[in-house]
Amino acid sequence: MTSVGLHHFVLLSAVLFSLGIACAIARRNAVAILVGIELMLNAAALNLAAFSRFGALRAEGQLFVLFVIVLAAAEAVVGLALILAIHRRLRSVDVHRADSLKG
Amino acid sequence: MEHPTTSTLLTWIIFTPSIGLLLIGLLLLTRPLTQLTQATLDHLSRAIGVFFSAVPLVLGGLLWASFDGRATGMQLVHHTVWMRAFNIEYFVGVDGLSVGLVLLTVLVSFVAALASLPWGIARDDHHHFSRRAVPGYMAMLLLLETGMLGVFCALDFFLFYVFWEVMLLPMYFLIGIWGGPRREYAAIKFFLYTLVGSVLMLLAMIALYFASDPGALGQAAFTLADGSTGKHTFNLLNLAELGRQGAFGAAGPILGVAFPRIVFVALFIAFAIKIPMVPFHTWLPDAHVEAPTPVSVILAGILLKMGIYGILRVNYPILPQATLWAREAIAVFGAVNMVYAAFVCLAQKDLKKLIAYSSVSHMGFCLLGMAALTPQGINGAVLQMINHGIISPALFLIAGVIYDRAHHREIERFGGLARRMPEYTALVGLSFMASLGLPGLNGFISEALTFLGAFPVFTVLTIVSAVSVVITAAYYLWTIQRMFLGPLNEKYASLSDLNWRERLTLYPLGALMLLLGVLPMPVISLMDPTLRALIEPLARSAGL
Amino acid sequence: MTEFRLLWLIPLLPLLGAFLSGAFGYRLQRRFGERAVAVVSVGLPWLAFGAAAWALLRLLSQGDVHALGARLWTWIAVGGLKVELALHMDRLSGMMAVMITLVGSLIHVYSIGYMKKDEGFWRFFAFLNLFLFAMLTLVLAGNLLLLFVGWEGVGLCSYLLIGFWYRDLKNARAGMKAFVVNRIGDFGFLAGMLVLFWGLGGSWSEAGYRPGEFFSLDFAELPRLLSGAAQRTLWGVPVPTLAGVLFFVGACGKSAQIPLYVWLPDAMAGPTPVSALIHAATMVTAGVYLVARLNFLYLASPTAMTVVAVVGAATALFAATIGCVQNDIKKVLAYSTISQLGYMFVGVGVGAYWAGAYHLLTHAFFKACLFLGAGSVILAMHHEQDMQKMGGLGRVMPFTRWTYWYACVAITGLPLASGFFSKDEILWQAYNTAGLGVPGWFLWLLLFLGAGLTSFYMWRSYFLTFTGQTVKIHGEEPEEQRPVITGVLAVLAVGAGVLMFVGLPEAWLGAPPAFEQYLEPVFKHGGLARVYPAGQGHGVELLLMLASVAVAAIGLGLAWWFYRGRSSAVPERLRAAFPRLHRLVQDKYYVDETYDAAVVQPTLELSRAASWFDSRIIDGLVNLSGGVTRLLAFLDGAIDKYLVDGLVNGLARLVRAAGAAARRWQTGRLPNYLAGLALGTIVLFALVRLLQAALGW
Amino acid sequence: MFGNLVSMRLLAPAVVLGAVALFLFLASAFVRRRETGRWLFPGAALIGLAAALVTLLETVRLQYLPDGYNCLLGGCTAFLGMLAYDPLAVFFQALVMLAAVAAVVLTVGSPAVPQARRGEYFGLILAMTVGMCLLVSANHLLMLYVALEAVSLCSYLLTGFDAKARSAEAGLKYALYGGVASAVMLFGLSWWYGLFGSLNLQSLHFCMLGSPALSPGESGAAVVALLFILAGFGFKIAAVPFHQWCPDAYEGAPTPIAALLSVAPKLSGFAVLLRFAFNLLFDPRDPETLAYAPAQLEWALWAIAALSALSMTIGNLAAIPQNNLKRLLAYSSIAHAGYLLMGVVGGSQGGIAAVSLYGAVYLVMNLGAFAVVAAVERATGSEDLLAFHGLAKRSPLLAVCMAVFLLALTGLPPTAGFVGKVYLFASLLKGGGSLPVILAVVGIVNTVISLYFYARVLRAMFLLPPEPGLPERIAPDGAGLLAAALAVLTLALGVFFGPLAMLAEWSAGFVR
Repeated sequence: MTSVGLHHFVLLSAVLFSLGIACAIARRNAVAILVGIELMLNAAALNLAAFSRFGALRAEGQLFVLFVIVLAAAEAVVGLALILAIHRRLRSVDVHRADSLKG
Repeated sequence: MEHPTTSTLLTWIIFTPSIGLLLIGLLLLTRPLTQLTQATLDHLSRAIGVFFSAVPLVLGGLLWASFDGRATGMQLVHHTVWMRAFNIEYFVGVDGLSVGLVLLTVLVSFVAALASLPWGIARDDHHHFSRRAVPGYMAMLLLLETGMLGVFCALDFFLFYVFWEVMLLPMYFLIGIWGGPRREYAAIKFFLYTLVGSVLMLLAMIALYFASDPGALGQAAFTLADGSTGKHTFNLLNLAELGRQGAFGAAGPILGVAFPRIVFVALFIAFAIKIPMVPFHTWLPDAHVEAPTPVSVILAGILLKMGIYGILRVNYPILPQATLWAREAIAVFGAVNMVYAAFVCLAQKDLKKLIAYSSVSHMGFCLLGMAALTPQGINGAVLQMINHGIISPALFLIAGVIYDRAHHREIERFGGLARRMPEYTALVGLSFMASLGLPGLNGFISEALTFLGAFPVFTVLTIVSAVSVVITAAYYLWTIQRMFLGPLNEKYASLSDLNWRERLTLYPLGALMLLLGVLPMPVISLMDPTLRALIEPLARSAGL
Repeated sequence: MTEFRLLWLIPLLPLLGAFLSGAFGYRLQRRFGERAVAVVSVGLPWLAFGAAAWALLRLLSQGDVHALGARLWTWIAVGGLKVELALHMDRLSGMMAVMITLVGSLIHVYSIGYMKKDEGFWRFFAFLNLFLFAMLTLVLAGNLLLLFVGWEGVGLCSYLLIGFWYRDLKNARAGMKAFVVNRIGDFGFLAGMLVLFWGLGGSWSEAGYRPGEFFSLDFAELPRLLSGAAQRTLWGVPVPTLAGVLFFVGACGKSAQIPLYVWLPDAMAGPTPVSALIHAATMVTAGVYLVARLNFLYLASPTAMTVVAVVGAATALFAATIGCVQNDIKKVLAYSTISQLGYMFVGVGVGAYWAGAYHLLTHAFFKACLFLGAGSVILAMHHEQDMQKMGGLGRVMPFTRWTYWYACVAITGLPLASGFFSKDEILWQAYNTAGLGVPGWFLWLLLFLGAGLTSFYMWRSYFLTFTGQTVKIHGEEPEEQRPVITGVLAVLAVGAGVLMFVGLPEAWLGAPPAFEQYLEPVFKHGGLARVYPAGQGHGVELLLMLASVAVAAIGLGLAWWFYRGRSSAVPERLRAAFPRLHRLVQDKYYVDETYDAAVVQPTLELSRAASWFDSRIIDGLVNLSGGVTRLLAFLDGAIDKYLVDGLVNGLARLVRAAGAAARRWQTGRLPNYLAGLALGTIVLFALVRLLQAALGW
Repeated sequence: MFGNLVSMRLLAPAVVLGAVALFLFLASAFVRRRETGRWLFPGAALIGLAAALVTLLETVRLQYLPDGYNCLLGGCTAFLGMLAYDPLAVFFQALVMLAAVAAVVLTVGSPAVPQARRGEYFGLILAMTVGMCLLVSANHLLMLYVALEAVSLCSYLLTGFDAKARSAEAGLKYALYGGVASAVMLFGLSWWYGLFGSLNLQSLHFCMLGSPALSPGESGAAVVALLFILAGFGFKIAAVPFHQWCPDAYEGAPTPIAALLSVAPKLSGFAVLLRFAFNLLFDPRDPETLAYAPAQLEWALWAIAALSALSMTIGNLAAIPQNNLKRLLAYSSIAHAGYLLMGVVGGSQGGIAAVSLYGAVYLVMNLGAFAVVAAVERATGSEDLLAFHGLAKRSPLLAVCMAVFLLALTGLPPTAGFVGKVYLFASLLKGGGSLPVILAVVGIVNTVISLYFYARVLRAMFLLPPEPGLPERIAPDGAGLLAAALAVLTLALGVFFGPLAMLAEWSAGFVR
């Protein structure tokens, strides 16, 4: 059995990040985009934690993860509030319909 | 280094028009309090406009009296530190090259202010430029005058550039608001062309600044106005001194081209647009055709001179090696200007456009003359600026006279006007003759000097460009024939001859054409020593 | 040279007249009638004549002085060039000045009668006075540049006066043609001056920059300078030759020689006194004067002399042929003038300057007399100029007839009038010439044939006009003119006669003619005043004289036979026999048409092409090294319309399209934006990788 | 490096702002009377900002801190290296506070924000200001990220604050775009941390140089990481290709907020970018000689130059067809991000000074332009170009002010914009080399292109007749007065730019 090493974490975080950005770009549902963002943030958090653990570095990385978690929550709150506001007006969370500003 | 005479006279001349501008602004701002009627406001603005362009004229007389024509250096300088940051100085002064142009500027500006009065314009013609938004118009005219005078007096490159750009906006508005039917197009075209030139100049200016290393010369030459020394300098005289010593040749190449050459080209294009040199000239006909008469007067009389002036003030002394490298090209451009524009003139149908192209043709003389680097050539070139600065305003005033009456300027549609407007015809004849270089009138002196000076250096080119002399006669005479001779076009049988405003503006210019034709030495002797000092080192290294 | 400030009076008095009648003439004429204008503008030329005569006497009284000078101020002084505003009167220019003021004043007097009741009376006199000023400046100028002032000044006045009756567009066109053709000549003059300036050193020479040396273009200075520069060449041509030929181009323009003569016949559109003064007696001889003035230059270049002589001879014959078939009396005189000018050029061209000058002087009188006589006829005929419609005027206009007759005697070279002597001197000198590029006998032959033709067409004009049945105008017979006109005719005719005494040939007297002696100081330094050995060849000279009298007599005889009393049918038959030839000559060899097709139209086409190029290509291209045009175009629909047909250039489209594209990317849809973000990053990454690979970081 | 207790004194401005923000949030919950709110909220906000400014100056006066550090000259770090207090920070903090003041003033007369919710609104502005203050001081990647998020979250909310539908749409787009951008940046940061092992900005340079040679894979990862971080900065300063949120957000946001967004976050983004770039790219020991530090990082300069050129070009081109003034100014601000990036590429202290100076100038002129838009919008209810037709006749004052701002934005003398441009170009050309010259030429071309659309506005105001149906005259209001004051300032700074130039050069002292 191979031990779980740094590159496993890094690989996982890369996958997570890719999934996140793909989700953000491909989905038209605003909530889904928000989810994509969360995925990307968590990928980064995973990276930080892994580097901190495996790189024989100081605990800065793990500290950072805590901040990321909090900020992700704040981001979600603000995002959802704005999604609600748009939903009230458009009766939809499809971002393609929110295209009155363009050009 | 001889000590130049110091004086605040130039500062007064430059900024007197701005005082008028501020007064007009004050009138407008306090209008809620003073409750002036529109008519009163208009009258006051006109009075301010005329007065504050007359004062520089008087001061110009003083300038002439206090200028010493035998000296070659700067005179009447006013020199203080402006901004320590980049060693930018407020440094104005005149030498033989600029003094004539300063005098020309105050004269032509005054004439333009007079020509902006609504005397003699039909009372019901509310759309005439002289009745539209008068305070703004006069304010712009005064601002323009400050800018022009500043350019001719500035001896700090940065200051020069600031004044150069200050002219841009009033001109844009003067054409764009008070101009003819296609004024917006003409105004923006003027704006863009000039801007292209000036941004190039900006780059070149900064490049020169950083390439200047005062340490290379003793400290003495490089002390600022307050006695301190700077690291780099914008001071045109110091830059020229550096240029004389070949300091810029040492700077590294830019994009693979030698530093002096690329800077020279950038500056040259910037100035060439203003001259205007073929092929950068196409803004001029449009600007002239749309601009109101007094603005055309200023445009042709003064603004066009700035290109040549800039080359002589900046390119020649600061980048002598590049000047020698480029002089053949300049001469060719000059010849092309003269001949090509003359041909284009022959095909014009609009009087103002014809005059505009003739300006292009006549500015070619300056290019040819100054490229020759001979005393006659350079004197001819600068004298041509002055002479053209007297003749072309008269020509545009003439175009304005007929436009005010007939509301169009199509040469073909007139005919036989000499019968109805003899005085006008006589003045047109005089101005045309002066412009085509009839000996005895002022245009001839500068043309002859240019040719005499250029021929020893560019024999074939000079002969080729002399062809324009024939073409010029042809298009002017053809114009006279079509407009004034032949049977009277009955449609214009009721046109009146000149009124007092037109006489007041045209006669002094006409008198100068005659006077400078037989007595050009007072002007030549003002500038000759300076110009020769300018070209002698160049000529020496060119092996002439 | 003696300073004589009052020389300035000579040109300035007419200038004062021009100013007074120009500025106040209109009001004077309104207020006090033509008389007031006439007093001023006729009086002042007479005063000028007085001044000129006084100055000339003064010059002659100072035996050893060759010239009087009058300096006003330094005109132009730049570098090595220093030109004074200075007049200069030697015997040649003194003779010219006196002749010009005298003939000019006479013609002024004549004009009082001729221009009567013309509303432009004052204007006419103003121009005429101005002309005198310019002409006097030309002949009295102390240097080339000042001469050029007069040179162009007379051209301007000629333009103004040809188009004097400007309401007829034909006259205006003739004026313009004269000016522009003259301008082509002036181009030659200018180029000549440049070559001279360059060639004579000035301050610039092949050796390098030489400051402090002054070059004045002064006639007194030029010979000395030329001697040092005679060997220099430009474009492979020696300087004297090049300058000489170029100056001669100028002379061709002013003096109506091939190929620039075309303006002179058209110039007859001006009032007849103008034709007499400007286009016969004075202005057109300026070219001859110029060559005589620059004699030192031409003597240094046989090639240039050859050009002058050959062109002169060719013109003399060529113009004479056209003169034979013209019907307009003034046109006949015009071609005659061109032809006679050719004679003068041969005179100065072969180095016999005094002969050329002598013919110039006599021609001034008899040709003025002819023109004024023609003017008198024209007045009588109510401005009818076609000789076919005249006839029998001799009976009703005796004064005019006999003065015209005597002038004809003079011009056709019959003895007992000055023309005989002056023309024969030229023929003789031409025959004798050697060292030019053409043999002397050839020049002589051309002139000889020309003399025959001259006699024929002049007498033809005389017979057609004055003999035969008297015509009636509106049922009335024409009348003789007032004394103010006939008196002038008489004086000129007397002048044409008296002048023969100064030119009696050496073959008769055994001594050089008085006129040659008079001009000797002017031309002696050239060292080539005479081209034949003194005292030899008088026999040949007498023989040739006889031959030319004979050919003149033949011409007279033919004219008498063909045209006297209009009774002969020979001209008709000849015309029928050679229709093509007749057409060709009558239509003046189609030279005007050829010029129009070969020069004028191409120039106009070129100008139109240049204009098109300017507004479409350059404007289109430069405007946009960018999409200025295009971008402006969309700022304003009207502009769009104007510019769409301008040169469409790729860059313009590009900028506009780029603007639109940049806008199109902004879809308003969030996922697109996010894709843009990702794509942008990827592109940046690719760019960086590329750079790293390329630059090897 | 100060410990936490000493550092509190340096944090005073942020504390003041935070306290006032808190007060406003609470007050908006309790103050029910409209009249009270009308003066209380803006009053409190202004007082808070004023107090913050005063305390900021007070911190500057703390020249000799206990262990001999000098804020004014060299700068110092606080909270164990988390925050930097140096001239750059002070300069940009002052700028963002001034911008906030302007936003508050503009809001007072604006119809955009519902009166009832103004307490929160002003509170959010102050909170955002706190974030920006921290951002410009951030000296650690963690601090940088947190401050960035704080600014962003506040601006999302403010953008969506208006009751109009497009405001909410703008807020949503901004929030989601910003979320993705910050996540990308964070991912980059995490990799950076992994590769070099430090999050402290000041050690960035030494990390790079000191670390053993990177394997090809690792250097690729370093490139990606840096680019991801750059993307985050690019989003904040609205540089192409990370700009697309910008026009939509500005157009949808209430005009005062658009004004604030166009200036404050952008400038604070630049401040932190400068700090980042100079710590990374330039050898701090030799700032004058422009040691483009490690050769293996030169590509980063090219990347920044590419961003600069793209921003200028795309921004200007896209601005040409715009008819909505806010949108036009948004594109203009994108182009200006490009101009400012020229200063970053120019490098050296001169470059920093140029960015600082241009930043200050940009603040003045851009706020001025938005103030005019706000004034016109209040009078006509529209920010379309049509509303500006014939403005010279309806309100000469506003028209003249706008003309001054537009000329300044174009960069013509005698306005401050010209001085700024000179500094930027000068910083580029100073060192020579082909990259700066090429970039300068691009900048020149763009200056000309930019004239098209600025001149369009000039033309509308001065050359065209007023549109029928618009008010005959526009009386000057608060926004108009602000515009006039800023116009005077723009001209004054164009002629007497000495003091400002000194300040800017002082701010560049942080690298020493």
